[in-house]
Amino acid sequence: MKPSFPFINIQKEDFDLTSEIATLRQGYKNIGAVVSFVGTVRDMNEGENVSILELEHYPGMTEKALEKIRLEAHQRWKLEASLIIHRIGQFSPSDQIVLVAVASQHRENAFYATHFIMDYLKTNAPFWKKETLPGGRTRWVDSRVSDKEAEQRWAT
Amino acid sequence: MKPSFPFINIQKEDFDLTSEIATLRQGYKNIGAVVSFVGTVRDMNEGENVSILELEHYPGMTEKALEKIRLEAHQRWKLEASLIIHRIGQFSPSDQIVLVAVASQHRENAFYATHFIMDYLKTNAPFWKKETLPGGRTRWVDSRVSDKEAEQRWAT
Amino acid sequence: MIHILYFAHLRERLGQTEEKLPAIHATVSDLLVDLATRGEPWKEALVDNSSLQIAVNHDIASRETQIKAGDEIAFFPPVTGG
Amino acid sequence: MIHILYFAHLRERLGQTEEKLPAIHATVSDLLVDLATRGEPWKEALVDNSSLQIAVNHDIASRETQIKAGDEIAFFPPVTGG
Repeated sequence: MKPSFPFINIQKEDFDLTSEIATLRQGYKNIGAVVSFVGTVRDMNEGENVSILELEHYPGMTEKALEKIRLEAHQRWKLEASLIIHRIGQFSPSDQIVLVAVASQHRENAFYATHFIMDYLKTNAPFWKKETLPGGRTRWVDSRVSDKEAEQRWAT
Repeated sequence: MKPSFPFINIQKEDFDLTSEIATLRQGYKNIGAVVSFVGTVRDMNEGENVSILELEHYPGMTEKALEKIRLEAHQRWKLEASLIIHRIGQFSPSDQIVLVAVASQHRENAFYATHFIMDYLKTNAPFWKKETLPGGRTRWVDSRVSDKEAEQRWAT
Repeated sequence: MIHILYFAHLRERLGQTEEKLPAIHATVSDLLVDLATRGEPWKEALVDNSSLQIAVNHDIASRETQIKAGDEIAFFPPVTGG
Repeated sequence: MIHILYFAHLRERLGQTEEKLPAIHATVSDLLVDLATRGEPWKEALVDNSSLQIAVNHDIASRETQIKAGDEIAFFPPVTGG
């Protein structure tokens, strides 16, 4: 089945940075800059050890929300190509969770766009994290004020 | 021979993003963010087609200049690890030229540091580009005012 | 009918993933007030909860958003992905 | 002796990659004036060139930087890597 948003992937599987970037750049000879962000599972959060991180999402809305953010980035900056991959399921520390990659002719646009997409994703895409702590206790991760502030810096 | 600056590599060979990032992250379980920048050869510059790009550098000074920029980034932001790879020699359009990768606990630091390192590298590391244009003409690439301006935005 | 979805700790708190209800509410607010009549924890989670997030048909919505038959209405806490 | 290096289009313009000269100059400026007595293109490339970049022992330097025996002095155009 052809996905409706080819540059958005919600998947259980891990991703390979080199091959994702190669796919992104394919066919473009005028790209001079590729900025990528990879989010990974930290073994600590709020002062407690984290052994398992679970990611839940809202199928259907997630893809739509991410595509909206991606297109907004293309409207704000001159970009050649971009992609967002977000994994769901159960993860261990140092596992990869998310990839945002942006290709442009000049570096500044790719830097700003990648940062923008991540800041918006953090506050606008329907994903939720649940942590397993020592002894098997679980807790849902709280949203951060700092993430909301990071988003608001991009307000036009 | 062990390099004196293990996180700086000047090399003719291509690099693989996935394995470089894996090396960078090795041993750190508290990394939540990895930002990377890859600079690639565009097939056009200043309105002319470019078929070959040659990169010359100043051995000895290059490594020292890059390490200074890298350490400056670690002083300005809380980072876990960083690396700079810059290739030299002859390249074709879409070849990879440079990789800057920065790992940190929180994304903002990695974004700023990667952008900072690239902006400083552009104006402070002794590399020079020479382009081959249609018909075999060659020209040395001019430094850009915009690069100097980009550097100056980081002035403390 | 309307289709209602619950996510993350709301889903766990309410012990409910999704449900279908008759389309008898004009706005999200009307629906929430109706759900709150089920008692706790519904009232606390849906009405006395200033951080409640709402989506109607996959778009972020508010208590004032109008709803109609066939709509998919989701309730969830602030998002924490990335 | 001092060790002098030329890079990029300076290297091509001057037809010279490197050379060793006696350490008889107090500053980079003295050295440049001396090199300019070779005539064109030396004068134009080294003295009448406001964008000339200078490094002494791998550190960015200026015309006022003092030099001594054993120093490595490099002349080059503004850098364009990355």
